[in-house]
Amino acid sequence: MEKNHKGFPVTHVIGFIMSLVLTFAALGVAIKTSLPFKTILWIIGSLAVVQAGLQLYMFMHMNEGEDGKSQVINVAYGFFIAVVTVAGSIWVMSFGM
Amino acid sequence: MFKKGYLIPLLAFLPVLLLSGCNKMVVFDPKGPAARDILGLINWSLVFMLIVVVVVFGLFGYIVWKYRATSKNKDYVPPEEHGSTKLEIIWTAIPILIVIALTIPTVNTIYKLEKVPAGYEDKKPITINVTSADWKWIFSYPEQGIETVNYVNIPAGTPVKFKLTSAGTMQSFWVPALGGQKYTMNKMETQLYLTADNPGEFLGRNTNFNGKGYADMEFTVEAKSSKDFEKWVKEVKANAPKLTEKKYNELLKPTHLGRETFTGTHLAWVDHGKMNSKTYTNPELYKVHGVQGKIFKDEENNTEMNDSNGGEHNGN
Amino acid sequence: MSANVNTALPLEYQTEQNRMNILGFWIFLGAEIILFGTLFAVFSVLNARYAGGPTPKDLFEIKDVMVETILLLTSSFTCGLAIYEMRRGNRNGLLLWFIITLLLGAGFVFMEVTEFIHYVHEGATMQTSAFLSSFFVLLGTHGLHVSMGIGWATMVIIQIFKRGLTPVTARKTFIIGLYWHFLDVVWIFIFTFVYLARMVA
Amino acid sequence: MGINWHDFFIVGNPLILGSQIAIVLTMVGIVAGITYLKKWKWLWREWLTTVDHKRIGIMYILSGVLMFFRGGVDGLLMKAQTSRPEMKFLDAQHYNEIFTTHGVIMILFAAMPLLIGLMNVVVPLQIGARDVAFPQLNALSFWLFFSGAMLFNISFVVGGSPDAGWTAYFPLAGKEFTPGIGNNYYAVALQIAGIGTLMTGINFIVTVLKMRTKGMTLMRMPMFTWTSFIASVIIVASFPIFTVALALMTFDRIFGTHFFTISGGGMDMMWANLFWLWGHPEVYIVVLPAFGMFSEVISTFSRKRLFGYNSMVFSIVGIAFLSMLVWVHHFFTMGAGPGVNSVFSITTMMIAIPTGVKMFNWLFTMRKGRIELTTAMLWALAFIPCFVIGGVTGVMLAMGAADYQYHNTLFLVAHFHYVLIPGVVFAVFAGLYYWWPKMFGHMLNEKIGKIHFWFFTIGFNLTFMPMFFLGLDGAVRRSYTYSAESGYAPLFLLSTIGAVILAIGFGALCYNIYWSARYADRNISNDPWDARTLEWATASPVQFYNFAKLPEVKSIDAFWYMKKHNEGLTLKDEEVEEIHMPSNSGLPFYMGVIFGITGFLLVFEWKLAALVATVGILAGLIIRSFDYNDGFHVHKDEIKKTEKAWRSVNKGVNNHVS
Ligand code: HEA
Ligand code: HEA
Ligand code: CUA
Ligand SMILES: [Cu+2]
Repeated sequence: MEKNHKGFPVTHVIGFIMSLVLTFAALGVAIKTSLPFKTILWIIGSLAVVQAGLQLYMFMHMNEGEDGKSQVINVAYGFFIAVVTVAGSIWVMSFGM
Repeated sequence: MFKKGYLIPLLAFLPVLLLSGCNKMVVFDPKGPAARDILGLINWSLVFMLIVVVVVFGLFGYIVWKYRATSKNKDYVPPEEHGSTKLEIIWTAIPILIVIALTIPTVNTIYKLEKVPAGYEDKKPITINVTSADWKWIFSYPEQGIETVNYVNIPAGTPVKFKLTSAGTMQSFWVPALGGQKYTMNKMETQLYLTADNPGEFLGRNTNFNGKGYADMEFTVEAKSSKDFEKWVKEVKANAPKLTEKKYNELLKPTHLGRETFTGTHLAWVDHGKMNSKTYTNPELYKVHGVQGKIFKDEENNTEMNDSNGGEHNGN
Repeated sequence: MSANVNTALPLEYQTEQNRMNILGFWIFLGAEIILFGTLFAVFSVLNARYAGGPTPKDLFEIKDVMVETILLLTSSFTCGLAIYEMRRGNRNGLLLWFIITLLLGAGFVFMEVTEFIHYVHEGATMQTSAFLSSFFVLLGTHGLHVSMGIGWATMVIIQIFKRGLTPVTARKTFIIGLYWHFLDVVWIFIFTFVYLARMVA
Repeated sequence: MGINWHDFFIVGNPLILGSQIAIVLTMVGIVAGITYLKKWKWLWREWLTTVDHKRIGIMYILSGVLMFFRGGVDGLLMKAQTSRPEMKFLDAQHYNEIFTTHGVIMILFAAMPLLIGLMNVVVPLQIGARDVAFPQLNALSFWLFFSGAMLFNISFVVGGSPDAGWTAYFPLAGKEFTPGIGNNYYAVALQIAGIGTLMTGINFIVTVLKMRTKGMTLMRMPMFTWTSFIASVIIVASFPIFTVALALMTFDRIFGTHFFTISGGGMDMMWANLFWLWGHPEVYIVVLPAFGMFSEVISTFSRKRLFGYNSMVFSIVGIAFLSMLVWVHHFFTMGAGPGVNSVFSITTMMIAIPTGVKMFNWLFTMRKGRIELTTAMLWALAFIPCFVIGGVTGVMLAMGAADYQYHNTLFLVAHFHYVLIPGVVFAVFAGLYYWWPKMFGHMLNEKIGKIHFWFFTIGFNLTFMPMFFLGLDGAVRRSYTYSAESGYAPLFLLSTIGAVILAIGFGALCYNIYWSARYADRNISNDPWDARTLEWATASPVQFYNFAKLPEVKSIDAFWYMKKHNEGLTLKDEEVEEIHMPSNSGLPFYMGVIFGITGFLLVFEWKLAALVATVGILAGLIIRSFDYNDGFHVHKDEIKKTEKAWRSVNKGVNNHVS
């Protein structure tokens, strides 16, 4: 967490380009390919997670500061609960039917 | 004063004593294989619960008695213990073992209850469609072509496949003497196998709260011998009035009814268990005291039955 | 609470109160993750219940969605630059990028509102079906967050104009930056699981 | 708007009319009393605008006790109605409203504020801090909670109460089956209070992570702080889910969407799913801080440090983790596949393991101790056997297949009262007796306390024990009556008698508070129990800045260590430094009021008016954004004076522990 950046904001630019690339990759996989729906879902879902991680680390500097560790644990935990909520709801509500 | 300290543990023991002695409670008096399987599981769990309760209460009584402050031990200075890895492992491990011992029969029973009960596999099950409505139970016999309200006759010794659904609110179908309960839900179908070993009459009821008339939402199950059952079906077909759609709409209004019997079933025009079935609601009839909301004032169809469509879904 | 100032750190981390606020905001974001997660759970369960109403294929326009996505992604980038300038102590750079960020955000909100109006004209309202209820509430919640973010950021900009870069204004700016990036993260998932996935399904 | 006043104020029922008159008279009385005593300014300056965690805590506790009373009266009314078969005391509609408000009020507006109140008073003291991390936010949390609680309570007399159970299952809770506005109150009032709770959670997480005094490492924190911290984590993990669920309910009821309705493709089961995704963790939110209090009380009155501190910490973390993974056990009977039911049976039963660890650790804390039977300790002792009964019956419910027979019967009702009352209410009583001197500078009377204890515990067991058997005999919950042929009458009557004894016990507490406030000895030390943790290292009642000099911690049970090594107990004049404290603010109070107004308008579905009122909320937020008030400094002289006062008193105090 250096106080003064000098010169060019390299990480930000890289982050931005990568997020654009990932977005268009997801678009391409979804619209242009004819993979099975499940496969597409897994691929674009993973791309989304990567991009979210990118934002969290490269733009939000999640692990910076004296509480970096707490912040990372907190976000991971929140994400875990969100996944439990989504996956659990889908599983339970599909009723194994 | 301290002697009273035993009162709580004593009181707490009461249930255990009563449980082992009292066999009249309906859950402990099963009349069919499903209820019997569950009771087996319950009894198994009670053994372990008894052990846990005895151990904890015993330790509790002993420790509190032995280490209570008295005028004699005024100068006793308790040691500074941090804990004991050995003891802590013991009281983690034993509960783990108990939980495992409970898990295995639980999972077995859960799977078992989904199927035709053991011992009755060779009997052809009959199907009865159960539709719960506010505040009554409607039973349709698709194979026999008859419909009853608030009572259901079944042949004893024959597995019955109850197909459960609801015309409106969520209810729960429970005949404790025969087995566990399951919810009935609109645009959903759930299933429950129940079998009565012998002829007899059992009480069934709704356990899931659904408004003003909930307390009276009971029905009777009468298990008859196969012969009597056939006879009853014949009689119904000969004597009972035919169920019309108009009459059925009348039934679905939030009311209390006695027993009724019809020929024909409402499945001819609606199966509430289907995802796209018609929605029947009567918001006007549910008004109670206090300020009523406005939402239905804006809509044009605040009259009788609301016809909106169910939407499509992967469920059936 | 104490006025202990550690000047070795960036402005926004200099006081203990600032550090607590930033950590607190992260925890708030943790709660927001779960809040949006729940909305996603609802959408995932209800997303095929059209009740005879329009389906995603009838409604969604991939081109508009891509424009919205790029607007928001870019605003996240410019927000990053704003904080970058702030750490260099460049107030004007900060303000410039900050305002560009908000304009991009406003563009996004504008596009989304037009999109919604368009849907409603096609007869796809919140009351039409479970799918549309969950769609509108999920996207509406996100859009409302962005709008609130714009309003909040405007307050902060006024404070920077009035007070310059102090530990307090820097902390506020930093926190709103976090918020802004977070909304972009949420959008990534909306873009993926609402638009792309439902158009393919 | 064409209000029909007859509907607006629920009239025509003598019970409700009576309460309306009582409420009006009480309010007039309070206003008149304050005016007569010229206390308005004092009330505003010292309480309504306070940001002091101790005062906020006391306000929480006061509201919690009031709400406990309201919920308790609801409970008694239900018991009166079911005392005899086919009793005609309440009709079905009133019974339904009463158990709904009873459940909601007891859990959300009694248990929660009582626990959060004690957390507020104690946690900053235990970690050696001068306040919580965000004092103003803390006040806002309180006022939002209070506003939600009041909004919920007026439903009784204005517009109609919710009547779909505290679980508010759809489709019943939807407009089609409950067209009245009662359930709008549920959706809106819980939303407002819930937002307050969420902020409390965030506040305490940051407080514990950032404001611990020097040397107070995580593994030296008192157990109550640990459990409060973990409960806060669960709050932050689960309340957002509830926020969403309630928002969707509001949308369904007021804006005609189709989330949980039976028409338009909505899914009623989704409500149950979301409700329990929050609802299950919620019961651990209330029970964990309670566990913490028992740990403090048991350790103090056994004169030993807590046995197995590390495993206690791991077990609460384990409980917190598992608590998010078991929600389906509340609807085993919904027809989910056997795979689903099996998995959730197993995760649920696993909670018995960490809870058992705690049980045995408490028992072994007492072993080799010298157990002093103070009232606080009696509550902790009674908790152990009673809670074990609740816990093991919980495990019985957790066995999916067996639950098919227990579900929605009085067996279940007995289970949850057996965990909630020993687990939460006993804990709050223990906490009140224990920390009362810290809050008010005098003790609660131990003799009356024992009367309170015996009546309450005996009454409690008598009330709820019969319900296990009734449930096994097929008696269902939420049924306003039962037939004479059912054979339930004797046990129901026994249960009612128990509830009366219980109520006498609670009456004894109220009398104790009154008696002690008037007559109790004020000449007590800062440490009347010879306790172990830092809150006892400072004055009773605690001065507003908590500690003149922040203590340094060298071991767990920090204060005990200080006493044994005679370190840091005195304060030299040179050590006194100026203290920086936050200023009072009227904004949280204003926000509570404006949220209440907005909520009220929304309840009555006056959407436009509600929208206008939200401008008031935004205005509050904007004012906060521009508020640069940085607090004030307490001068050295003032600190020296305050410190001298209580430190010199200590020399000649009376000993109160019998
Ligand atoms: C403070 C509140 C609280 C607590 C702590 C608990 C604790 C537990 N609860 Fe309870 N529960 C409620 C409050 C609570 N519950 C409420 C309010 C409801 C009903 C809501 C409604 O429908 O309105 C409910 C309902 C409920 C159900 C739903 C039943 C149904 O609707 O049909 C189930 C099912 O699994 C359950 C299980 C458990 C279990 C397994 C525990 C465990 O955590 C208990 C663990 C403790 C012990 C087991 C005792 C100590 C342990 C030992 C001495 C070790 C050895 C023991 C063994 C190995 C067994 N509870
Ligand atoms: C923390 C939570 C909590 C607590 C403490 C309690 C406390 C009590 N509860 Fe419970 N209860 C719930 C949470 C709680 N409850 C929940 C969640 C439900 C489910 C609701 C639902 O189904 O939706 C429930 C449901 C419930 C029912 C089931 C209703 C039904 O299903 O038909 C009953 C019935 O007996 C009951 C009774 C009681 C009693 C007698 C007390 C007693 O312990 C109360 C003790 C307090 C007092 C007795 C107050 C003292 C008052 C005085 C001294 C004044 C006397 C004045 C006059 C008589 C005017 N409660
Ligand atoms: Cu880094 Cu915005
Ligand atoms: Cu639970």
